[in-house]
Amino acid sequence: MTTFTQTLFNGLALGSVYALIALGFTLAYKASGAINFAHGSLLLLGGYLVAIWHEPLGFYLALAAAAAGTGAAAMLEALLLRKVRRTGSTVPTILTIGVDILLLTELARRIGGDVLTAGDPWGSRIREFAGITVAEARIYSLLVSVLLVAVFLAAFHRTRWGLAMRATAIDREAAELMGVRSDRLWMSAWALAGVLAAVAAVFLIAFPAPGLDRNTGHIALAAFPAAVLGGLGSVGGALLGSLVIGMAEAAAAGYQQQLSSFGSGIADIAPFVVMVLVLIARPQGLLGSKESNRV
Amino acid sequence: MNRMHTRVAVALAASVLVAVTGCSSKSAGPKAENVDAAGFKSGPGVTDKSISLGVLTDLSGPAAALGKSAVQAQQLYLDQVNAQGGVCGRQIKLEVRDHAYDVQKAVAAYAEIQPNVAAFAQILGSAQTSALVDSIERDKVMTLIGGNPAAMLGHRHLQLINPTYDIEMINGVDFLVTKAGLKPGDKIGVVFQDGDYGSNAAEGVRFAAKKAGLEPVEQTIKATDTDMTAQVSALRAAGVKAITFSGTPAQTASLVGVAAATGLTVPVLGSSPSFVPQLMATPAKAALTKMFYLSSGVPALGGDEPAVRKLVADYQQKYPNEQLNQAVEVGAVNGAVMVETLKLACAAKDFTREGITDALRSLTKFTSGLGEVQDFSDPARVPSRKTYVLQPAEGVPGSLKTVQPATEAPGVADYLAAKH
Amino acid sequence: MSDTSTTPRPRPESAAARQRRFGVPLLPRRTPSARRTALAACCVLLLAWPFYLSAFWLQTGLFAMTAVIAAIGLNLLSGTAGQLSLGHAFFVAVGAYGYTWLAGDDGRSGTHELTGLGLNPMVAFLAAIVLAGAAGTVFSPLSGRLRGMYLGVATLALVFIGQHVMLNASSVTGGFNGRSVPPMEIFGMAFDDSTVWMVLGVPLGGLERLWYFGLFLVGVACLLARNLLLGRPGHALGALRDSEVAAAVMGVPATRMRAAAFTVSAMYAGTAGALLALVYQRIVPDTFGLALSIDLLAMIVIGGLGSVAGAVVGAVFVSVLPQLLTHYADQLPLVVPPGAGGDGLGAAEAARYLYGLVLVLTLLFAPGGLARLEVPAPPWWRTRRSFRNT
Amino acid sequence: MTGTTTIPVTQTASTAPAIPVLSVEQVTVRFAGLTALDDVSFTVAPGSIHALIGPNGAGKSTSFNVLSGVYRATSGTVRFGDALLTGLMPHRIAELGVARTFQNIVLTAGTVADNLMLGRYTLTRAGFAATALRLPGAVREQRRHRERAREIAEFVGLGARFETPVGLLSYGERKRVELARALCMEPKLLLLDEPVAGMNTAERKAMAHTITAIRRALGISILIVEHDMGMIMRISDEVTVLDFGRRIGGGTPQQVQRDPAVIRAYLGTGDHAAPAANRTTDGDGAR
Amino acid sequence: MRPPPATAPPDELVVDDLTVVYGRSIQALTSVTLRAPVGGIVALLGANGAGKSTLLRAVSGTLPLHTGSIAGGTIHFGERPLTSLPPADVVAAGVVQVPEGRRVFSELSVEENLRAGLLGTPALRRPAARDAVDRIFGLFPVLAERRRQSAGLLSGGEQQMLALGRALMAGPRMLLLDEPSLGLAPQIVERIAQIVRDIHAQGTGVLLVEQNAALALELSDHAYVLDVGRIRLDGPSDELSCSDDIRRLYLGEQDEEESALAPAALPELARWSG
Repeated sequence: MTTFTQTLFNGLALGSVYALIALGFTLAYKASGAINFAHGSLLLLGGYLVAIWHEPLGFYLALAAAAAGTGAAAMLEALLLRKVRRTGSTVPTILTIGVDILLLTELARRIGGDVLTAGDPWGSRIREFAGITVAEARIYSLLVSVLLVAVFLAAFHRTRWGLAMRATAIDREAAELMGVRSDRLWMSAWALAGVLAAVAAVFLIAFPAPGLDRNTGHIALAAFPAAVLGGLGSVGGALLGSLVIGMAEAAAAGYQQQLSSFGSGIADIAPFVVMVLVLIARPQGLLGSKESNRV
Repeated sequence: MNRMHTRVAVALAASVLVAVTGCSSKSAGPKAENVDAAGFKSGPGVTDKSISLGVLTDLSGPAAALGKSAVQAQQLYLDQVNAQGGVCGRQIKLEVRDHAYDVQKAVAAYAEIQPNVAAFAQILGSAQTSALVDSIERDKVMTLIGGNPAAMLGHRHLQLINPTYDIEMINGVDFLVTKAGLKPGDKIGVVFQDGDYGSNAAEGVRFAAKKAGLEPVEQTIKATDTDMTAQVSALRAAGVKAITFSGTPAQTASLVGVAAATGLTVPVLGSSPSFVPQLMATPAKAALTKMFYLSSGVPALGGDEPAVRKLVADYQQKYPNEQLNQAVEVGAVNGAVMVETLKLACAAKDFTREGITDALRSLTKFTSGLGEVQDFSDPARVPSRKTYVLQPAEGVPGSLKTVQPATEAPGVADYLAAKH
Repeated sequence: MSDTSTTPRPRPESAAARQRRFGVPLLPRRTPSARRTALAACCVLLLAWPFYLSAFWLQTGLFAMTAVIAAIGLNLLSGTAGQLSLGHAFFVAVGAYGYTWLAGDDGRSGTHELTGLGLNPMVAFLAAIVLAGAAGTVFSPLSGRLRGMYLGVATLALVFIGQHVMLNASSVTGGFNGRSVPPMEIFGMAFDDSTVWMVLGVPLGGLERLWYFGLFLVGVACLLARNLLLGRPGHALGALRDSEVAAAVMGVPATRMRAAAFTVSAMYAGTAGALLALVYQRIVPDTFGLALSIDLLAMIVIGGLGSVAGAVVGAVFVSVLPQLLTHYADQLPLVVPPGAGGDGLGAAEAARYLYGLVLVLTLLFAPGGLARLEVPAPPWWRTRRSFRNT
Repeated sequence: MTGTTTIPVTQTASTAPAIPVLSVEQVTVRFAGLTALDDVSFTVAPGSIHALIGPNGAGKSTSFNVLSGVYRATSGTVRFGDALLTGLMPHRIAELGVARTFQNIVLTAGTVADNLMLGRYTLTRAGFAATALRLPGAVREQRRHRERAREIAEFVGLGARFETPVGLLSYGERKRVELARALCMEPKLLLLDEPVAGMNTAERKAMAHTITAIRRALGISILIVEHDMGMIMRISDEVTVLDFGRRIGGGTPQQVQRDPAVIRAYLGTGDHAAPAANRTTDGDGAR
Repeated sequence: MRPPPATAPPDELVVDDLTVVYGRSIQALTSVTLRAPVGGIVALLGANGAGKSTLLRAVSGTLPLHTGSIAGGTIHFGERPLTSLPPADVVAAGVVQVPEGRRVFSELSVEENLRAGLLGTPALRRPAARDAVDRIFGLFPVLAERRRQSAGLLSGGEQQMLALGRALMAGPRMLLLDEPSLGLAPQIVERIAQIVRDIHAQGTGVLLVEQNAALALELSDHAYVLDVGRIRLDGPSDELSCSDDIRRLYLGEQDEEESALAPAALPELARWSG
């Protein structure tokens, strides 16, 4: 039972951080029609900026600055993608791979073999409840993620910006005819994706994780299956998918003894196995809308 | 008409082909071994003035920090030897290639420099070495490797230095039994990474635990895991009295940090690759200095051994901006093994590939002052069985101090006997 | 006029018609003889290569050949059928391990017991290709039903699941430490260095012979791909890419065609994998990671989607560029020779930067060859929404 | 009706393989909140040219999409001879000999020949292996069908453009490629969606000629959606009028032209119906 | 340096010598000149594919979305050049288009759709925005009843009203209507026609693109007829509706000499014999 509770919490905490990543990923996809393979690098950039700025600026200021920096970097990337928008979605997608290589090479070179810390205020404090042990940072990550997602959803559904986003996503041309500057709007979506990545990065490098190293960005790979199994381009799908992936990964880790017949390291591929199973049953993803024609 | 053109083209191509191959540079055949006037036999990479050694390492990939330290330390050692006239009157040169921990790059780099080197002074990376094992044996080029998995034993031209990971752990568990006062029936946590390094270490722990009557509680982790909370809770629930750990340094920080924070303050013994000084800059520092021990084939850089102190001083002088880590010692030892081997080959007047391997295999009591005596005569046997136990410490070079000198646990002999 | 419909008419391909066809210059084209000369020169160069170059360059060339074969296959999928795959590293692995397992013998690698079928290497090579195709077919519930980008992300799963299998199925793969690859053997002659052929006074070892084997494979791969593109499947796949609806009403079964394209593409990857195994002589799971998949995709995009030549150019470029850079690193400005210490830019890093930069710049400034993967959505699609409401 | 080309040439049809009757029975298509087709029935007699007319958005294109399997009917059936088309996938319907063109040109990148060879898809058999290996059967098949594709290209006036990339063609020519591609399927039923939309007068004439020539030569059924009343009235044997998703009239062109319900719905309503009605009646009758 | 002629009406949409191409080669409009004063309703007629929607796209700035671009000519609204401006700037200039096929945001509610009509104007305070919405509801009471319903569930006529209302939210000076009668029942068409008259009466200029010539000519003061990308005819609507020319152009020309079109050059086609 403890294992179950622990697994449940771990899955929630993990899923909530994935949600921040997958949400940014989905926004960028909606905006540019491209899968952003550089999302992991943006995440790494966010974490790196917090790590190098927290000493002079203090944690919160550093986080704000890093979020701004990552948002700006994401916007730069979106600017590049805009140039090739007309070619469809594949060329922009490959372009993000190029951006990822450049960004990752530079960051890896700067980080080297170091393990950097974010200087977050939670330290290595631990809470115990319901028989399980939980790092305080994890609780905050869950709270902050839920809060951010809630704020995002509220903005998405209640503000002019959100209305413009939703309208543009439904029918870009009609929205432009209403005077929406869809390019600027989508740049803001990318910026937001960058900001969310920076926040996610902080939680990914906070205790109990050891800190930021050059591989931290790899975690964004889990956001791909999350976004896809939820239904690529669906905000709700990204959130649901993140939760599913977080749970699947936590369960695979928590019950590794029971799963040992599948070979060791099953947790590594749990997200992908879940994704494949979901897609076989529902090719459009959990919340994705089915194409209207049946060809 | 078209057909005619094609025929002419083919005929032309054929004649050009014959013409160009006639003057092929390869016509002389592969660089043969040759014997000079003094009766000195030499092979690839050896001239009257110099001996070229290959290094395939990671200078820009995930293991760059270690790769860089090792290469620099090796270079430092060879510089000193060269300054004293080199070996056999020949300067020793390193031909370094960066494979960035990529197998294909490693294979390509090997093909590039293999024909021009007498031996490989270092190849870093298990996957990279695994991919090259057959080529190394085929090319009969003596090679020292960076990692210590037991799977790499048994190849005539391939040599690892210091005890393998399983031996490290048998010695380490012995230390834990004393340190934590483990009694038969106690539980010991075994956290290890999937892959040859971790499973090799786990094998050692299992043996040692059985011998000491301990019950192992195993937890597998993957290379990309960074959060050890799940593992720690499982171990805490099982009530372990000590933990062995074989993973990456970042995972060490998480494991020890979480264990300390959750009150699981038991000694944690890590395999040699599980610590880097950079961890001392993380919040896990306090827990590390309190709970963590490292099993290592080389003494701590913060130790008092004269050879260690000299190495530290020289290294810091040459690379003042570089952080010291244990790979510095490994690099220096590799350099020393290489030089000793070449000296023996010199004495035998045989700098051919086989001659160099023979020289290595005749090196039965090698010591550099950085670690224990090594015996390289049998490729299938670990060169040494003694390991040090180190502990993270602040303010010393490499952030490690030695807490137990080189020791061989009683179980090691049995273990090796059982294996062979 | 209606009576004429039953009387035989003169053959349409009259001299006049041909005149009309060739008389209209459509695109600037090199003259056939210039093309032939260039091709012949290329052949001479490729055939003479082993007589001159060291093992390193031969190996580099062979890596490029494997890349060419895999890229041609991926291009059939992405360039022609408009489907994206990030899972091709998996099929390369199936080909590589398939060959090794089929041709290999039982034995040991490190601590692992190995199994093998000990087939004739030539048979094993062909069987490995079939095996990769079968692996592609197994994925058809997804490859047939998912489109473009969606499929791209779904195929990521193949790479990771594949890695998992490679590490765990150690009796076949040798696990982490990998497995030695039995040399190719044709008509009883092994492609290893146990025998050396002397041709024109030049010794031809295993690698040299493998070079010619690779050239042969590349030639066959190009030819088959070209035939496919010019034939019935090529037309169907192109239609599927440009408009699924149009393709369907022309009688093209979309799901089956997409799955078939995926399978063929997987067979190409499998061929590349089996050749790659022969080049490596020992394969480890690390070789077949996501990076390989991404490189393959980059190759076909840089080279230009949809054409066999594009795949060849892109593959050679992406696989040879890093080697060249590393090899001549010391001559490059700003690049510090390896092991020199300090914080200078290493050759491997320089190669990464350049690779990324080339990728970005190619796409930004020369998407011309790339546009064929996705022509702008046809009007029918764009107006579907309004269409539906009418 | 001054033209002579409107007379059906039935004698050619008699030698043809049996052309089945297309019967659309009570077809209804609903999208979310919208009924695109409401209980529509009509029959296309074998070898006839049947026009489907109605104002924009009346449901003509939806009918085509149901007939070709792109949309699924909510209820009702479509039969083509013995075959039930409703419920079949588009490629199955194509295999039964139903070909269509698109209102907005939908061509594949490549040459005219490439597009026409796509039209031969259902008639050819060569699979991946046979094509890749250039097995004799596949080569022969391709050569034979390419010949036929060229014949068809010449028939629609694209003989000189056979090897031209479609991207270089004019709008009118690309419309013709669409038609030729559909003809390449050797259909029994040809669905033409606004074949002359956007064409100039000369091109319209040529297209009208081609359509009648197709029927004359092949004896197949042609269902045509078009706004060009003049052309419709001239070439078609029967007309079905849709409005707001419903069938509001039908019959011979002459009958339809006189049907007040049709005039009202198609050409306007209430007080502005009058000029439109006048125009149509004299537009077709008197001219 | 000549000052603009003082006599020029300040608010008039002027399209001058406009040429539009799609992609690299397809010319959709050739030297089109057209004037639509704010004080009137101008109709643009033409068959499918004649280039009517292209003209509206050119004015609204949405050509790039369709890989089109202006190859020559200018578009002004009063003094203000609109040539190749992005859609948002055109909206800001007071020219708003109601696209063909309504294009309401089907997943959004009716009220949200209306609010979307304000996205091109500077943000309003909440009460002001509510007032704007209420004004439209006053105009279209049927929409007020369904303010929470999602737009996709409305009938065609209601969707058209919503599209009109959405466009009116911004208070445009010139409304571009693309086929407002498309697919609507006669009574609804009549209702829409009345609304267009009302809109015009309240001082908004209308450029009406219609296939339904009868409706368009009746509604408008002046009409232009597009044929294959060129203006073929223009004139006061009442004159045009009596002209023979428009019948010919709009309904497709009759072939006086039928034989002339039978291009004997084209070969006959034999049946395929399998």
